Amino acid sequence: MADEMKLAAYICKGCGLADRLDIGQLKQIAEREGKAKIVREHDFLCNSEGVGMITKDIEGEGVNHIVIAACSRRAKIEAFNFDKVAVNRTNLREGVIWSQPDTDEARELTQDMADDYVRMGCAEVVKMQIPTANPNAGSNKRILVVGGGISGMTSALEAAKAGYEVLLVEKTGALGGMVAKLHKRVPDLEPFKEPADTQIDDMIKAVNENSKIKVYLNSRITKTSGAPGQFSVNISQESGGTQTENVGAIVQASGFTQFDASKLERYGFGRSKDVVDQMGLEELAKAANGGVIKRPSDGKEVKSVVFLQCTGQRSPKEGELSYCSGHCCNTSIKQAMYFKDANPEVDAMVLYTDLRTPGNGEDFYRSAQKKGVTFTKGWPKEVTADLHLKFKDVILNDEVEVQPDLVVLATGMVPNSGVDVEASGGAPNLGGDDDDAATVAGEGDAGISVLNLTYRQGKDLPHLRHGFSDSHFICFPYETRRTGIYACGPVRRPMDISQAVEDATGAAMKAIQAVENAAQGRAAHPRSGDLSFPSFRKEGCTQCKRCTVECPFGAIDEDENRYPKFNEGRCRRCGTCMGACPVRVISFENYSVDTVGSQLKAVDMPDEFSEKPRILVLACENDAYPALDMAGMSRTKYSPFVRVIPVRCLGSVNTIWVSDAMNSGYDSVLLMGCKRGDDYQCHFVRGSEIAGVRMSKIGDTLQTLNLEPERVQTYEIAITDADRVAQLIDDAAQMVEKIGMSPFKF
Amino acid sequence: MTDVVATNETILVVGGGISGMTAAIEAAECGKNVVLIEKSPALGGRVSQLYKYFPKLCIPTCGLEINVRRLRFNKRIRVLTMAQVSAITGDTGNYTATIKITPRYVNENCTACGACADAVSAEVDNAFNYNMNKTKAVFLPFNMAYPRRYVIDPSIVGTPEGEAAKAACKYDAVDLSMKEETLELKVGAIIWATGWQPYDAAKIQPYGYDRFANVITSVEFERMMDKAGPTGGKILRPSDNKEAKNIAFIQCAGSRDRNHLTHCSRICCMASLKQSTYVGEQYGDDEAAKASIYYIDIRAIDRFEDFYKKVQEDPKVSFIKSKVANITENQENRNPILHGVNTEGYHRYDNEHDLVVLAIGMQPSADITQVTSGVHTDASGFIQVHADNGGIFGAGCASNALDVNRAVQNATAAALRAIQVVNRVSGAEA
Amino acid sequence: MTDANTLMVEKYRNSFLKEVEANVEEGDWVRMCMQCGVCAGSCPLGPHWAHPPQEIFMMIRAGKREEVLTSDSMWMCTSCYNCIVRCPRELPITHIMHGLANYAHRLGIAPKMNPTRRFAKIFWDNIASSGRVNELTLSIKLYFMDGIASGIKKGLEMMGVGLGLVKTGRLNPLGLISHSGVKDTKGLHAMLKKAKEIEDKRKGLA
Amino acid sequence: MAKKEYSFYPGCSSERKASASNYLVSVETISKTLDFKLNEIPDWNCCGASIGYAEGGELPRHAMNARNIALSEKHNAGQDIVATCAACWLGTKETHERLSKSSQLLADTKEALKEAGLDLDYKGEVPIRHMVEVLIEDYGYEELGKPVKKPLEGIKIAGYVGCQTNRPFGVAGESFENPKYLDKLTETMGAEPVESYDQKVTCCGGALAFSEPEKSQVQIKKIIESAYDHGAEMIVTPCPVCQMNVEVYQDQINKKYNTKFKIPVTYYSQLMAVAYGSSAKEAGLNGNIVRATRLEEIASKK
Repeated sequence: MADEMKLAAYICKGCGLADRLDIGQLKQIAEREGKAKIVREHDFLCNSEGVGMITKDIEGEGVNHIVIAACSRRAKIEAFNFDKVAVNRTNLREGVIWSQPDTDEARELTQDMADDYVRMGCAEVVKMQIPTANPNAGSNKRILVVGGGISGMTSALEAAKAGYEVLLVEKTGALGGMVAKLHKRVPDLEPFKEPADTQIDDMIKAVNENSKIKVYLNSRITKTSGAPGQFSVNISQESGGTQTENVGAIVQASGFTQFDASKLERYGFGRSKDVVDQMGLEELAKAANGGVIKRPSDGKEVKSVVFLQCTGQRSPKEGELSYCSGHCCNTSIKQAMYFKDANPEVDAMVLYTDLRTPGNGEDFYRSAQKKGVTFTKGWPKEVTADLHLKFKDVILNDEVEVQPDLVVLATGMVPNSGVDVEASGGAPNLGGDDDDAATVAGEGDAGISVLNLTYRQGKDLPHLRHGFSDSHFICFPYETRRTGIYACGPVRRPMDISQAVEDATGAAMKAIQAVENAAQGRAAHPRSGDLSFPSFRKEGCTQCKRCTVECPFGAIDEDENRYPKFNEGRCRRCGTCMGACPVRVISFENYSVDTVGSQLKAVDMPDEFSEKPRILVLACENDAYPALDMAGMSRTKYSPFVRVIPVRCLGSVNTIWVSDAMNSGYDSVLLMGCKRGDDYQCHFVRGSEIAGVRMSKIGDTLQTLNLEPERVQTYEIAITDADRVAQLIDDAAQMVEKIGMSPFKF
Repeated sequence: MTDVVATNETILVVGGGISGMTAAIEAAECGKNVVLIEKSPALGGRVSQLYKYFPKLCIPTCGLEINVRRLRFNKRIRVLTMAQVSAITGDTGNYTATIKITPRYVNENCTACGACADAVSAEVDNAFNYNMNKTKAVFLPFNMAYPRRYVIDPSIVGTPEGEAAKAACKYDAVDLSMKEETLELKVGAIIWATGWQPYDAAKIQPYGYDRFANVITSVEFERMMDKAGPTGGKILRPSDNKEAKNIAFIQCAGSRDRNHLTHCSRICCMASLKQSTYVGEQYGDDEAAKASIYYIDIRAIDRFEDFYKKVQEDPKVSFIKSKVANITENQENRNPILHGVNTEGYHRYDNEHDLVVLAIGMQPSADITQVTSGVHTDASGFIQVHADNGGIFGAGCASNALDVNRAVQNATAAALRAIQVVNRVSGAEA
Repeated sequence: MTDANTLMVEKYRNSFLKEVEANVEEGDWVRMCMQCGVCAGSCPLGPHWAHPPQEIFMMIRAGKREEVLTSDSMWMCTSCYNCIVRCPRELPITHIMHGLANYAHRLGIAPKMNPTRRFAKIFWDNIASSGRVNELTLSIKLYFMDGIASGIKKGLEMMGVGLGLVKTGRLNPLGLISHSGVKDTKGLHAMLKKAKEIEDKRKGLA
Repeated sequence: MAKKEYSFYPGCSSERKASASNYLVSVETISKTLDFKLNEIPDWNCCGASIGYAEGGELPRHAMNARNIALSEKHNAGQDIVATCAACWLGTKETHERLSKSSQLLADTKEALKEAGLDLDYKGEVPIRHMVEVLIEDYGYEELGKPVKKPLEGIKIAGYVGCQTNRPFGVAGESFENPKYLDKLTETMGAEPVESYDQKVTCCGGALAFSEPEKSQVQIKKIIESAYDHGAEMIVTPCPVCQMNVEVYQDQINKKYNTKFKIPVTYYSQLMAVAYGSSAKEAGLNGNIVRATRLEEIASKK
């Protein structure tokens, strides 16, 4: 920032603050210790007049760093939302008067708290700079869509419809993907009774005729580098040529491969020509084209057909799929209709364990029954070479044997999700169990990289479960771990056509958003709009690689000299790199080792005999800090000895903060972050986890200071844990009382 | 008078649940201007009333917190609460929406200090808890409510209680003279994200929701688990407030039924599987704690199957393939007795439980055909994706029976469809 | 096996479902069952059913002709209609049960000694002859269907009931001689004869 | 307003000296009070009852009911067909429904009816109604309350609705599991309905009371027991079969389970007749095997 810093502090007297606190004293502290040039109080700071007062100083007095000592940073956001100004929200309401008893005895300690928070606020804000967006922002707004199936074509068309240029890359010689191989599709419109035309040809036509869409056939992505707004991709054609194209964001719609039915010999596949999988049946149906379907072995008209559901899926067997592919029940129902519609006399039976036809699929199910398709709940045992099907009828509790003309196996979807970067080194695997992913590797396209990212952390999107490139977040289905790259369709999750179309549209939306944000150098979700970005002092760097390895988003590569290379566009501003750096050379303009470090040092540390211990809480701004707010709102009381500092993510917590805290006399430090493990809730993926690992090592540091290890604790906090956070703070206070004050108070 | 800036390049999002918030935020983060209206006093919708999400068993408030932050920092979104659309006229790229705003009696001066609530004693049914308990007539809808602003129930306006609330506010935030307002907004595209409502359980007569105290719905059960809920986070029987340990879950309560909802509501199987884990969460390895799931088909689609498997391994949980025929009540202890037949080999049962949870079906909560014509809905009233719908797009559970993840996905798609419309408009005007 | 039965076995070889759909009242609804079991649980005499309705539907699909038609399950139906109003697929289960019973009876393979089957026959003959129920002859026939001895025994058991009804003027002791049915018995008989003809024709039983 | 007239289908059990003759007596009595006219369908025949299916089969059964409909069309043109017996009502209504659904069945039925010299000009327009529907829909509880001279004060009555007036058609606005119309009627007559009575729609066994007495009597026992448990001193019903089954087997049940059942089972119309100030005889109370003494007392009061 060119113009020199001017700090102003504004202290609110509303919501009972003036009744509970000595406002004069707070002003003095802001002025004398906080070195604020301007200090003002106001009865009702968040009303138009109060805000007007602040704006006036910003405009008139050139104030550019301000401390607002009032309510929590989570309250009155709209009122205190100033541009181009560094703001600290000193939380005197939820964090002080609402969490402390309103009694004369409590007055002194409550005031101590407020005093410290004002000191901390001033200390932080002077270390903050006003973020100036990413200087290396890329402004390419073209969308790359990988995969020319119905998902990919949908993304392409929808993006084009919104006015964006699109590059569509398909590995085969034709668009259409799996859907093009279907005779008909499951209906997606009222009355949901009859198989519908796929209309895939119209779609292909629309893509080919769209001037905004450039199509590459017989092509693969052989190299992807860069960041949102400035990706560079190499597209290599079978013919040999390779083009380099620039795009702003990527939609990966690489689809799925049918599970290899030859692994299902027990169901007769391979033993008999007349055992086919669902795609095989589509071929027969296409050939029959509305007429009676003939069986492969001898071309005889099929008079009886049995559909076996969940073959090789929902299976505990090694090498088979443990999940459900979701679409297969409706697909078999549709295929049974092929037979009934051509000849009502054909016997068509669906053998199922749970019939899964959600939503309006129920109408489709009923329609099939009306057509005379029969449904039997049971488990297939075996299909012999001469098509004897043995199964258990679980309703009649009966072992049954039938001999249909044709057997159709509902096998599952295997995602074409490329290489499993977590299994193949790169980042530590946090996707939880990946049982099938390994086993299905080698299936179709799995194992062959789709994107060939040049990222330090591997060539493809990390997998979540079973090899699918899904988001881990229920509320954020497109929360990707590779900024600007969004998976959709069956590569993301098993799904049917209707869902794939919705998904592809959503992914196109996110891709568009990514290029728009990138162009303005802004962060994407969850810190969307954040203009800050990480920078580092090369001189100090020891090339330890912790930052490049630990970044949850693969934002940091290594340059030719093995120094970290930050790709700001990919960065999500969690600060995990900052927390990782042992030499503390990484920082953000408005969030750094200093902004936090100076806060914790600003606290007035009473001496060892004062009976006033100090407990530092580093709280995740997303869950733990709101939980503390909730405690305040419900007037849950907790120890007045606590001092809370919100952090972007526990991943950003640098161990130096903890050792500094201990050195400067804190009696205890509590780290409060999100749930970790398989069902982790950390929106920066593994910040909380990493913090856990780092803190497990802090023990040694404490040893050398010869302090008890229990003085430092790491907790997983849910946002609703209001009572619990208060309890944990009180427990820490008691613990200190038990083991005594820290000797490091000078 | 509420003044709202809107042009035919503005997107109107109707409904402030997870789907509406998502659509609004995603569009705004693409640089579009959005007006988001919600009929209740706070955003969040159904998910804010959920205890946990399946399959992660994580807490909905967490995602809401992020969304609310995204929304509050974004100056392109204008939020109107207690607002409902009464009519939509016009055509793609050029709609006029008539919006009714019911008075909140508390203005933006409110600091949520709570002095007004402390000043009154009158109570009203707590809608947020499905009326399972009462709340002050001056209230914050729930802890995490956004806008974080109190509401005054009309019932005390013009009474001494109302005046007391007004007197208690130091910031002139209480305004008892507020009147209903009607706005006309010009917008380019409309995203209809009005969400779902639970099917009226009383209509499922054989289960006696209207006759037996200890038969409740799945949405009510969610509220019980919430520490801030009507039972303080305990599973208590409405009849005697005793802990319920032996709990039955009845699937397809209203769904897949020609007498009620013909569609499958998709979420109920997973919801019951999730809720069956609450039993263990609450009672640890207490022998008496049991969950019995009565089902027709368990629809744990895609990787939800993992969750189903996990629950199947739980010794506390048992599965009975049966649509329960009817429920009677044990006259002594008010225990519901479930009668039926397990059809996997014909086993007749008359099972007594402490509490019955109906996995209640999902139906659209607002009928768009009431405010405009020409929008295609299916037989269940869900908005279909259809070219004739012009610039009006369904999102989330207004468009189908969806779980949260799919609803959000669908809302993100709806946002793009709306953006396409306003981009055409701006393109045309540029 | 009776002729009618053999005839049908021939005609519908290997598809009992089709046979039921063609010949049994409301039989074409059988295919719509989704095996939820609500009917099975709703039947007041459920515990006495060897096979509840939903299971019978499954058996029909599985081609268990003999077991179904010779079963006395359907004969337990009291026509309370609980199953019908609760069925999520709106199957007219009561009528299907009636239809199956009637069909089995018609083919002569229904359980010979099933009391409801026998009472139903007595009842129909009773109303078909005069057009209206003669409660006295009805009960007498019922009690004596297993012969004089057991008839007298049952008669004695029922004496109280009978006397009660007579005393209160709700049973006509002279019903044997003075029962008044419809006037146009001739027309009625002709109508019923015709109706049966048509029905048999439709079901290929003629 | 013109006097209400209905095409009346009394049914076999209502005949003189038949099991529900007293039902008819009471209905005729209240028809005078409420001033409506019942025009009996000339030469009506049995509906086939629910048990008729087994021997009778489908078409003959429908033919029987269609004959009544045809006769009603011929002689009581334009009048709603009203039955007092649940089975008669259900049988006729069922036929009525099927005929309107299936043109095939309609044709066959017409053909059969010709043999009886009847020509069915069936339009499916004439509604088939039960007497309670007439009372509730054409009069309404308020109207029905007006003529009450002797409120049945203090009598606790369990409303046993049973099956066939309730399912599958039922009375409009009532639930299958918990119909309230008998309770409302009882209340209208000044008596005290036992609303918590939980066996009000339990099946009494119907015709199987004859063929499967043991099984049916288990049902009947449940129905009576619960009435006692909930403090009822009388059971009221809209159905002759229910009335008969619940009333006449009490002694046999007492013997078998050594219970001490002796609870009167009356028709709603009997309550009304008494409340309207008619004599015990006019209310058909002499027809009750288990005497409804409380009603008789009220009836005998001046």
